[in-house]
Amino acid sequence: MTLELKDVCYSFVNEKKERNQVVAGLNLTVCQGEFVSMIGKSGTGKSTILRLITGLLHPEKGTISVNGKSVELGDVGYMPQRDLLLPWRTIIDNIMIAGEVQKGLTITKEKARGWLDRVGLLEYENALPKELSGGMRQRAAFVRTLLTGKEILLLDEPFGALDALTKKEMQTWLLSIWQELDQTVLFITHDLEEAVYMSDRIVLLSSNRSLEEISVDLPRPRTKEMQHSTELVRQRQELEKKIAYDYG
Amino acid sequence: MTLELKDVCYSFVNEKKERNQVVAGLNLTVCQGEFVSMIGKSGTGKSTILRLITGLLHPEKGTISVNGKSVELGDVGYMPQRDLLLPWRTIIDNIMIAGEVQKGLTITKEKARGWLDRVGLLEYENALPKELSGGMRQRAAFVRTLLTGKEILLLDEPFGALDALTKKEMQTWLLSIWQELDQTVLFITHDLEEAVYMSDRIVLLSSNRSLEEISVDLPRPRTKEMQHSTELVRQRQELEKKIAYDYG
Amino acid sequence: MIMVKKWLQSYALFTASACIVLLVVELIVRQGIVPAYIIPAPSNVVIAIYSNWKPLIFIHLSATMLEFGIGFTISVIGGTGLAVSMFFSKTIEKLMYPAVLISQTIPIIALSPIFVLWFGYTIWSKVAVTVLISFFPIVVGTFDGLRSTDKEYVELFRSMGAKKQHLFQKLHFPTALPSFFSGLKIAIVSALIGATIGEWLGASEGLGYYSRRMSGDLNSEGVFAAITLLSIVGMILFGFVSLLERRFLKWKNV
Amino acid sequence: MIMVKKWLQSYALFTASACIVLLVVELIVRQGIVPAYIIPAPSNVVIAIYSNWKPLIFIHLSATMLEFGIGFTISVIGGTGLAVSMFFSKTIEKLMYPAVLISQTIPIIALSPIFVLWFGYTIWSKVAVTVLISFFPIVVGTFDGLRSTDKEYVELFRSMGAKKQHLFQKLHFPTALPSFFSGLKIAIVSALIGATIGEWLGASEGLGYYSRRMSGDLNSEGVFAAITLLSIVGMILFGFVSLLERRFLKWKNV
Amino acid sequence: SQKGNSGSAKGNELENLTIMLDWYPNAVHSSIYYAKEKGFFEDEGLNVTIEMPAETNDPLKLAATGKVDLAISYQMQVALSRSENIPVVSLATLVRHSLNGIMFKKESGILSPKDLEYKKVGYASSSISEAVVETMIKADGGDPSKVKMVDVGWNLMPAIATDNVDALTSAYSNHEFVILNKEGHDMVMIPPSEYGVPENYELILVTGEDTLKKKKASFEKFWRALAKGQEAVNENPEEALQVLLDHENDSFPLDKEIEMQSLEVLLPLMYAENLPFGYQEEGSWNGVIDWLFDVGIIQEKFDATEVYKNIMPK
Ligand SMILES: Nc1ncnc2c1ncn2[C@@H]1O[C@H](COP(=O)(O)OP(=O)(O)OP(=O)(O)O)[C@@H](O)[C@H]1O
Ligand SMILES: Nc1ncnc2c1ncn2[C@@H]1O[C@H](COP(=O)(O)OP(=O)(O)OP(=O)(O)O)[C@@H](O)[C@H]1O
Ligand SMILES: [Mg+2]
Ligand SMILES: [Mg+2]
Repeated sequence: MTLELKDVCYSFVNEKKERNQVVAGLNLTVCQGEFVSMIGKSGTGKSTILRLITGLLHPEKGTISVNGKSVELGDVGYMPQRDLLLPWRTIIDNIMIAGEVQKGLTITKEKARGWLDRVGLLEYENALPKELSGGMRQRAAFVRTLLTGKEILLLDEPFGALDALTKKEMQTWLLSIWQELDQTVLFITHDLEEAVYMSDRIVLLSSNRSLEEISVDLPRPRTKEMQHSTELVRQRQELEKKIAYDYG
Repeated sequence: MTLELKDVCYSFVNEKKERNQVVAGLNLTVCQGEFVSMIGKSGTGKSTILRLITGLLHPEKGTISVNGKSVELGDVGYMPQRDLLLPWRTIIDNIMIAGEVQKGLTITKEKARGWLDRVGLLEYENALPKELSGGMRQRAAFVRTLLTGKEILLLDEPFGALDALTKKEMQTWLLSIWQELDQTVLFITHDLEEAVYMSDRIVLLSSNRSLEEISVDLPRPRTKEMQHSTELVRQRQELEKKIAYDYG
Repeated sequence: MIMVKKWLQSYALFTASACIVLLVVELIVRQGIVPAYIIPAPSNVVIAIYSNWKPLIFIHLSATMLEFGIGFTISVIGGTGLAVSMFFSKTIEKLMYPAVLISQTIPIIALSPIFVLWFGYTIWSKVAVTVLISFFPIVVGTFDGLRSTDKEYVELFRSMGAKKQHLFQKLHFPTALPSFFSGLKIAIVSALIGATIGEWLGASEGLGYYSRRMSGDLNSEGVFAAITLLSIVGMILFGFVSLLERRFLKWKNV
Repeated sequence: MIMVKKWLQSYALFTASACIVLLVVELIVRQGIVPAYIIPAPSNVVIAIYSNWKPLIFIHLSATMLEFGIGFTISVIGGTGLAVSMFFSKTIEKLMYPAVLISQTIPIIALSPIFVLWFGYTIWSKVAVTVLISFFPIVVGTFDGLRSTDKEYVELFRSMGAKKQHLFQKLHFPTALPSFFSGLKIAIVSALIGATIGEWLGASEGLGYYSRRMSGDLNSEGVFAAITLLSIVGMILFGFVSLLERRFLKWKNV
Repeated sequence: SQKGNSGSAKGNELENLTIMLDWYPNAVHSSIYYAKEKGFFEDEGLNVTIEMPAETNDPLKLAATGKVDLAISYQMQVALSRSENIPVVSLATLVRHSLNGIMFKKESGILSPKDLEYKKVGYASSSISEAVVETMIKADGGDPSKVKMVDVGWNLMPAIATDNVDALTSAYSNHEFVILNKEGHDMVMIPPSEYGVPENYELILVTGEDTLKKKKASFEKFWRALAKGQEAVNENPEEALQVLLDHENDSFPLDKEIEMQSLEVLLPLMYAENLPFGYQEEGSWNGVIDWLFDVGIIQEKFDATEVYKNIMPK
């Protein structure tokens, strides 16, 4: 599944009819099986781009296509920035929701429990979202997205609320799934190390709405050890310098 | 203002009367003017500890005191993990809320606007929370906490949703305020670099509910340049190793 | 048993106050300060109920409850149905909301011949009044509740390719529940009153008929006997809806 | 002007349907299928209003509106006041909720002698009925609304040392608004009906009085003239509350 | 009960008739209940259903539409219905004299209608009640415009019992008057016929014009049975009343004492010398029509024979 954005523009219009152009002439391609991270300053429009790709927002101009076909709602798996767990459902019922609304998808309770176990939430399967900590909620939302079973995943800061260790576990786990299922991933993060470790390519969104691509030079598969490799640290530092220059 | 927790215990009790002991015999002192970071795996009870200190939760056992006096609601400035901006208020009205509910505190509009400017949200002063990006909302919530004017600040992952650059700006800004106002700060973060850069001392909460203290060996004042110093990177790596060992 | 005890405890104050009020009324009436044909002595009301309990309960109460039951069921089904249709279709909203509204601004008794003409003296004229009175709160409650869904959740569902029907079932419906229950609580009480008013349009049994009839004879004990029964039933019904509400919105209070 | 045009556009379908219904009724009545003394021809109702508009509006409508105005104001103030007290005090809740509930399960007609005893034929007997009928929806709406506040926000406020009064003003109150408005919409319509019912307990002016009087004189056009005015006023009042609601809950729709 | 103890052979071919009472069952209706209970209707081949109205005017309208076959209404109201194009016809009278009047407490100091000036008079919504009071005061030499009329809606008795009005009209000598006296108020009543209002038939039996064409024969049967019932009531009021009380008693505790007094008031008013029970005279109708015209309640006079048809032989 190849994701392609061509000349996409989008503006929010507020009550007073003031336009806030958030996406301006964006071109981006994420190829089949590619893992691309998007980084950029807060408020530059990363989340908006994901919402455009899902089909929730419609571009003013330009086209967004999956495998050459115009994108439609339900084509991609989307994890929003806020966890958005339904407060009246238990965790297990929350993560199984895709099975209830997606045609042809059945998620067995065993499968859901297995995945919960994988993110360390099995003992909370029957808890309500408000009984969970912030990071636990985020993990639940992450699992919910994975269970949609889509080949394209759009993840909006999926590990932002996780501690260093849990985050790393999640990272390797996500990579293994990605590789196994040959998914296409567009991943928003603020953690540069994470961006480097996970991605084939990093796209950097500047405040002036322009986009720069940086390819990551680390071999696949990325092992656990690589999380601490000097090569990773070096690339991360390079990225940091670039950002300091670019963001301005 | 010195913050002192002695032998504090706390359990959540669920519907089925099952107890989940989250805080067990916690001892922690944060001295006047000290900047302490708390790190720990997701779900170990960091946020719960902050809620205990604010007085929102009451310890089953043990005491929590400020300057020797038992802590009361309103004694400390608290930034919760979720932004909790009131959806019906504009950003400026949201951040000025402390002035409306705290006795003897007046926040002028100019002051509020000045602080908004400082976090780059001045042009959004009249926007509603839902018109803001995740990181923008977090900054607004952060400013709201600062404007409470308290001498003790409890910050629950205040910069978790911020990109690397914005985060660093916020960090130096927070440090300058802290130094100027001689505040006492207890700071939850998942970013080890951040923990090292900001703190005098780091407390590490393990999954077995025990607490380990690590002092940071960096001179004050912490300058912008130190954010990239090798000394910081070294200390961070040390911390990382410790964690990998401890968390288990 | 435990529930009853808990209930008694939490409403002890009310029960005590009610007893005091009844005692004061008893005294006032016995002293002749208020004539007994306007407000009867509570003790006499109890006697009136006691000495007449068989027809009161088996004929009148059961007649009223039947009208209430049918009418309220129709209201709940029809009202939520209409609210849901209005929620899904702006056309239906713009068409039906004013119509429903008009139906609410008409004093029913003024229309009694029309009701009789349409429904005759069957149970349906009483059911019609019951429906007319209890329909609106359900429509407003459900409709406002459905509209209160958080847009971010809607986006999440739509991103999964959820159909309207799923959105409704899994999201709008649970979100609307609190507001729906507010409407339902108002409606269930109105429906009971509706049944009694319906009986004034022509009936030969029912607590509304009974009370009006007694009132025509200035028999205030009889009137208050019916009122007392109605109040008790009303409170039980309300309590039942409140219980349901607590049950369905349990997640809020955990 | 623009607003009126917009309104007309969005309610064009309703207006058209209403016109068709009226036309059909006109035909049916003129054909003698339904006798005019049961449902009058709409044209004759218009004539009845037109030829009598001065007393209808200046005497009867204004009398009803005064009763409505006072009663509804009392209901809104008293109802929100009670709901707020119940929210803050479990004791008041346990004491007053059942009492209010009882007041709702009593058919007003049965109470009319008591109203007459207490208030005579002053405006206050009508106001009392208006209050009795419109009080409950406001209490339920406000109370349920106040209870729906998210606990996390409450914690945020309390952590700032907010007093109960601040919590109420800044958090519970805005949170309760949607539910309050649902109750208010139900209440404003009930209050209008309440005023007309109140007039049936004894009055010498008002649209309720007028309609009953016309019914007594077998003048169905007169009855429907009053009903028509009541409906129009009811819709205006409801529209007004809806506007207020949209204004106060604007942030929801941005 | 003795229901159907004679002629029940044709029980399965009974013709259905519905009659709507003017109000809830009371002593006035003893004859109907008696005839029903004793099987007089069945003997005539009729199965009679008794209905009760929501409003005092509903019987008229529903009889006119044919929704009910027969209804009990008031002479004045039926005359008025003509001018509102409600096609009803009066078949017989049940009470030949006015039960209505002005009623007040003895202690009020009122002696005659003109004393009502500057007083409050309660009435039940209708222009006729107002006109009655006006006519009476005028006839007594008073000024009707000085009387304050209050429509007391559903609450005739409480209105005067609580002294919210000084006098009542639209209240009946056989009901309100009896009850108020029983409750300890010393009531006085002035009949309208003493002060310029024509004597009228208080209660009459009506039907719709179309219904009359179709069911004239059945109505004659009905009346025969009813008259038989009435005769029995007249001969033995106590026993007849007991039938009504028994019928009602399974659901309503009617006050026997009151109903007995009521019946005592009523019986003399139900008969006229030399006329069969229920027989209507043109003079009475003309008097009512003329008076209604004079006080401006009807705009046109009409021929009395349009509104009444006697169904019993003279
Ligand atoms: N619903 C909305 N209405 C109006 N403006 C919006 C809305 N959502 C986002 N914006 C604006 O669009 C811009 C981009 O927002 P977006 O959420 O895409 O940023 P982001 O890159 O995801 O930031 P962050 O890293 O903070 O999450 C911001 O300026 C924001 O104010
Ligand atoms: N309201 C609650 N009811 C019941 N259990 C709760 C509640 N809040 C938190 N917990 C439990 O307490 C434990 C600690 O939660 P807490 O939010 O303090 O974790 P945390 O250290 O802040 O985690 P994170 O880094 O993910 O935010 C978790 O196991 C959680 O399930
Ligand atoms: Mg974002
Ligand atoms: Mg936390």
